[in-house]
Amino acid sequence: MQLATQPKPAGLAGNTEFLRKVYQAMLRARILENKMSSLYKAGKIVGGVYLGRGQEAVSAGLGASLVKGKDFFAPLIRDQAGRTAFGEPLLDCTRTYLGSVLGPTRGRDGNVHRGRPKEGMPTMISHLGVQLSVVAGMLFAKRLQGTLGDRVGATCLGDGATSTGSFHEGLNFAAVERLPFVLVVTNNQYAYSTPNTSQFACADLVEKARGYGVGGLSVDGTDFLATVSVVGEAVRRARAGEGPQLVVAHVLRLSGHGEHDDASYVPQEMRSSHCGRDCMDVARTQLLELGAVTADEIAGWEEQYAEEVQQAVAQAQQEPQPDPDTEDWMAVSTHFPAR
Amino acid sequence: MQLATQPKPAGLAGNTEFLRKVYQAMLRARILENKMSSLYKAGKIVGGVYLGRGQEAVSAGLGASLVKGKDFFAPLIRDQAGRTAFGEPLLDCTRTYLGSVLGPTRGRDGNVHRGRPKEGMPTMISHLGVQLSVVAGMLFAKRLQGTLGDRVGATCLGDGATSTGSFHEGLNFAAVERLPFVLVVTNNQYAYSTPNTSQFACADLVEKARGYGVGGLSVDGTDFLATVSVVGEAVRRARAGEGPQLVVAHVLRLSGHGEHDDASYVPQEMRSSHCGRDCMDVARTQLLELGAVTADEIAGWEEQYAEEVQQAVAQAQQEPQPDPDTEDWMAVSTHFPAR
Amino acid sequence: MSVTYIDAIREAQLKLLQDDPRVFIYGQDISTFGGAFKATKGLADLFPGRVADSPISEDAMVGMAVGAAIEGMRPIIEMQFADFSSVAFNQIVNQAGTHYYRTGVPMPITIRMPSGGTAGSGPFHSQSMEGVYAQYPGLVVLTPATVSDAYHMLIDGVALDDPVIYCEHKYLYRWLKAESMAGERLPIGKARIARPGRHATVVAYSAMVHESVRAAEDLRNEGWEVEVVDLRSVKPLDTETVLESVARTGRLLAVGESFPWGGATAEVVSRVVQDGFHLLDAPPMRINARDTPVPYHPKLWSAHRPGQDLIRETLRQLLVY
Amino acid sequence: MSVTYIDAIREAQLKLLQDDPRVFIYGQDISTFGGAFKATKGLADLFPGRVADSPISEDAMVGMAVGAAIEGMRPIIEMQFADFSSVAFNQIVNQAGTHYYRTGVPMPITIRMPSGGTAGSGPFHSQSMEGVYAQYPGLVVLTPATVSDAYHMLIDGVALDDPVIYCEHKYLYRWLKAESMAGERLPIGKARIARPGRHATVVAYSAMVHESVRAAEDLRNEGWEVEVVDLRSVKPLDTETVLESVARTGRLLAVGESFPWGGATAEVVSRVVQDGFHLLDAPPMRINARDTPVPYHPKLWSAHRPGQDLIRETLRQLLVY
Ligand SMILES: Cc1ncc(C[n+]2csc(CCOP(=O)(O)OP(=O)(O)O)c2C)c(N)n1
Ligand SMILES: Cc1ncc(C[n+]2csc(CCOP(=O)(O)OP(=O)(O)O)c2C)c(N)n1
Ligand SMILES: [Mg+2]
Ligand SMILES: [Mg+2]
Repeated sequence: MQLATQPKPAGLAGNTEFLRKVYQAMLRARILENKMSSLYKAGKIVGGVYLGRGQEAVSAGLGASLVKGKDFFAPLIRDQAGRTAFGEPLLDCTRTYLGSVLGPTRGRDGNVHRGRPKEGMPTMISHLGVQLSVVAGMLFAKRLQGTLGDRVGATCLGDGATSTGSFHEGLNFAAVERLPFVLVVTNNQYAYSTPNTSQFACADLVEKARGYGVGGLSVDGTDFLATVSVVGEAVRRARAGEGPQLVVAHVLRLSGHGEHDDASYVPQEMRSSHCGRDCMDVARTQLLELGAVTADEIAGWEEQYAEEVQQAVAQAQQEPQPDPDTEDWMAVSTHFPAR
Repeated sequence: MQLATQPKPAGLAGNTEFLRKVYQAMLRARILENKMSSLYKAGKIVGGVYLGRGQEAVSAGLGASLVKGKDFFAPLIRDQAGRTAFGEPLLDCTRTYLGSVLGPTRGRDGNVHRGRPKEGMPTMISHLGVQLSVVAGMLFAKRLQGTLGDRVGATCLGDGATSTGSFHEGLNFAAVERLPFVLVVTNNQYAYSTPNTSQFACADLVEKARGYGVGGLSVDGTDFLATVSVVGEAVRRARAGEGPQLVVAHVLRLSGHGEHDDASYVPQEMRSSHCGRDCMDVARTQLLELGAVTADEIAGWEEQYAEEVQQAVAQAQQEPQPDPDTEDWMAVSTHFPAR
Repeated sequence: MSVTYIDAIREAQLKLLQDDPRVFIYGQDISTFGGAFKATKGLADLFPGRVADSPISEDAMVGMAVGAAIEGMRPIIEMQFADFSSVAFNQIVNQAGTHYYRTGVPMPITIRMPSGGTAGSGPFHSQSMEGVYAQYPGLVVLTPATVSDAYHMLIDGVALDDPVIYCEHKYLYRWLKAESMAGERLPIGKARIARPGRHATVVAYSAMVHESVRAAEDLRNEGWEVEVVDLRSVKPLDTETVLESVARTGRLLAVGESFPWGGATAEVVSRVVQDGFHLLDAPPMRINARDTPVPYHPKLWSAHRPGQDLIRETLRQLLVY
Repeated sequence: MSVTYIDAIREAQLKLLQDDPRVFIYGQDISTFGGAFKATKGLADLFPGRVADSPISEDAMVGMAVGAAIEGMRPIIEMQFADFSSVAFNQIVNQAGTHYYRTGVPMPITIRMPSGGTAGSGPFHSQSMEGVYAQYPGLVVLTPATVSDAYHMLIDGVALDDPVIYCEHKYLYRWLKAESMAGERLPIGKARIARPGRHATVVAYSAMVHESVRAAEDLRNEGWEVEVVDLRSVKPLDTETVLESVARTGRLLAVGESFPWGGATAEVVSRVVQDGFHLLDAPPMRINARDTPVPYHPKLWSAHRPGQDLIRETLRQLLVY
């Protein structure tokens, strides 16, 4: 087992296609989330808006390393980029935020509480940490069915969520069963307003890996190439039968906890420190340096994605909202004669 | 932070008084528990009987390192020896097992579910792992009151209980607050019938220490001198302000899960392996070799303790059982006009 | 040959494993050991890999079942005692219970809960949690009282596409015997007349059905014919059958083993008075356990738990009101 | 100057910290940040060390409070949302709730639960869990409806030697204002007549008191005088005041915001019919939320939650029965 390994990004640099795909997902997500933020401020969204700003590299790196239709992916609060990379349509997001009845939750739940369980993407509940065992259970099922193959199941959470009992029970279960499970912890320095110092006492959360008997990798989440490479490596190891992998990516949350929060508790020094770098900027620079994209291409993408987002918003806004009178108000699928 | 350190028992060998005290508690506990087992088989006890056979060294080593009236100690299922060493009267045990209304639980709870919360010994509930945060909370309170001093709070649990979310949340809390907290995990190879392999995936549970940012010590729990020394060292470190300490002692449970269980699932090879040694035998040999006791002394103690146990049993048996008609049936201490 | 209640549970699981490859069982000490109560004895040998031991992680056990169900399995989770499900409470009510509503994807998991009091089990190995789970939308809560129901309702419960809380009563495990498991097989959601009568209706479920039937027998000599309705499931709750019985008798006593605030007895009484107020000739009554944790000592326990004597004496009051 | 419901909660905590060195507050984001709802705003500065941030560990938060209470403190635990207390369920009901009974040592902890629905909060930030906790012995469950009660009952709750589940309603936080916090100060366990009347009794608590009072106002023009009883605490439950009201009106409607199976409305109705059957001129009625998780979309949410209109229309039926 290796702690804090950073596989050389050299291998990836050759894989221009892949890097472009990751960056595109990041960009799409950023543009989409910026739009959600504006809509929130304009009072167009009921409930909160939660952004993944600053976490796009690790999230999209994971989503792009997974194969939709085969792998499982349970995104959490700040995984718009991962969702997009995995293949979630933009409309799933805009419909859910805007309350369209045609969205995956049909207005029954909102914002990031959406998924497509039957397409390998379970829907999160708010209680942090509980999706680890769910993803592990999906893998366990496939193994029982004899169809596990080289499938991987991955999920994400934050530094704060590592303090939950569910995190512990879920990761231990995956480890005992030696499932092809990847857990990406994005340490964005804060859980809502609570800093790392009030949350855990080890030097780097990746030090937990050994105590679970799982692989551990730690990476600077603002470094696009390193991050994409490390997350990819974790997925590769899990796929290769090396058991569960814990990846810890270090970043700073570049937004409030939600758009209602100005995050004034984050000190200025931290914002201007290394971890306060925006992975989008780093990615752009790195990709340009590598010659994997041109500035014109990026500008083109930005335009295209803004247009796509605009359309997804417009469509969701035109769609019907849920109607209490036609709702079936059924919490179970069985029709019992009695209730 | 050190992993798996075994401080040399040399220092202790000089401390004959202390070693004798620990051994006496072990012996008293073994004799008491043997009696409880006989009473169970004779149908004299309602409910189960749970023994600490094979775990006396680590349990008594802990209990004897703590100071009653100052330190906190939350024993678990297999801590008769620790309770005795800490100063729990034999009668608390016999009264609880035999249902005397004069026992600390007044017949409301049984067997190992007893304590003296106001004397630094909280009472366990059955749900595993939940007492870590309770003990940490007691320490937290003393720190708030400014009377923490060099007090220590300690608790025990088994290999199986390390899989609970409560274990994780409790240990993390103690670590974040850097409390003088000692957690002794006795890995007796089984949780009821479940072997280590189905419980966790790390090589030694002490490997968890680093991930919590706490001290870690691992010891062969059948080796009396080493065990007493390591447990004492953990208590010393916590007392000295070095933060929480995790001790893992390796033994074999030398009884069934409870006396209803013949533990036939434990393979013969394991019973006859090193970890299957009885710490009582090892302690006796080591103490005789050290010249800290004589065989005659031990024989004398055995006689004396058997007599004490007999008396504690006889007394509890003569005492009144709870009477439903005089019970107040109050689950809250407040007398509300309404209910 | 006689079959016990726990035999029926084992047999049901055997049949489920045999008939449906989607079924597997997961819980503490259930594989080679066969479970704390031997409900899975021998099954791990017969179905390798499909009866598996879990770590002591109730939260993860239920989370894993949810994941497995999403992928097409029908997991049965054995809690070692119902009381320990408190640790999985969040996964049960918020993850499993809301899944169908949130996503439209059914959640066919069954959680077996060894429930209820036995002498000397104490506060944490005796609880009856049916009322806690029934409060939450999205859960089906079964409370079988007979050997036949223990068998059929487990099979039918696992066949449901919804999360099932299967409350099996530990007191009945070995005490309750029947000639065979082939009793009347009613659908889930239908109550049963456990004993016909015409002077009063007792509504009970699980172990309390037997205490109620015995109390009713006691009163027979005195000329009273008390009807006992076995609810079989507290959610769904078959108000119709209860109302029909009350229409015949004019008197209602609801009996549950759980704590006295809320719970199944309150729900039964409230439904009956709302829809059948005019049917009642006397105020409806309730019996529950006392409002303290379940005591360990058998003398306290028998006074804490409703039993034949208390039910009989309460019925006496109700009958002459 | 007007005070809101959340102001009252903050002021009560300020006073508690000032007056009693045994009091401290522990929860997520409550120190410098002042809490998700600002209930502890500024308190950490005033009382260094006594308003502390916890990791995201609800189970440990409650366990730590239990330990601190054993050592003589009076902890207040802030759950960020009542819904997340499901993770601490075991520590609350089995550790804190049973402590006094098992050991004779009182357990003075207070758990603040931001409860109830608001538009767009969805299934996991809207729950009303009073009925879940009230089922368990050993817990006191407070449900203040007014600014004055929010203030006094928090102070009185912390003074109790027993575990208190203090359900504060998020909808009332900023919407409910009063001239001052100095309303009538009733003891815990005593219900209050929120609005006097003589044609029917509505029993409600928390936010539902206000919906009920508004519904009653609607009916005034039609000549109906509906009495509204504010329970204030669902455990203990002041059956006496409810019965006295029903004795005056002859009609009962119980209203709760929680799910429809069991809960406070069932307990109220069952108690009234058991002890006051002869007082009733009509079948008692209940209103609860619907039997699904609390929906996110405001349109669904308003139809899920009981409100003024539904209460008024139900009262119309009740009044003319
Ligand atoms: C069990 C539980 N407790 C509390 C909350 C409330 N809550 C929502 S997000 C959050 C902070 C999460 O922090 P972290 O895990 O670091 O993720 P981040 O928001 O930084 O991405 C909290 C406390 C919750 N969702 N679940
Ligand atoms: C949360 C919880 N789940 C299940 C149980 C049932 N149970 C009691 S003891 C035990 C095994 C404990 O094993 P371990 O922690 O290794 O301690 P040991 O008995 O070996 O000393 C189990 C599963 C419990 N008490 N608590
Ligand atoms: Mg964070
Ligand atoms: Mg063990």
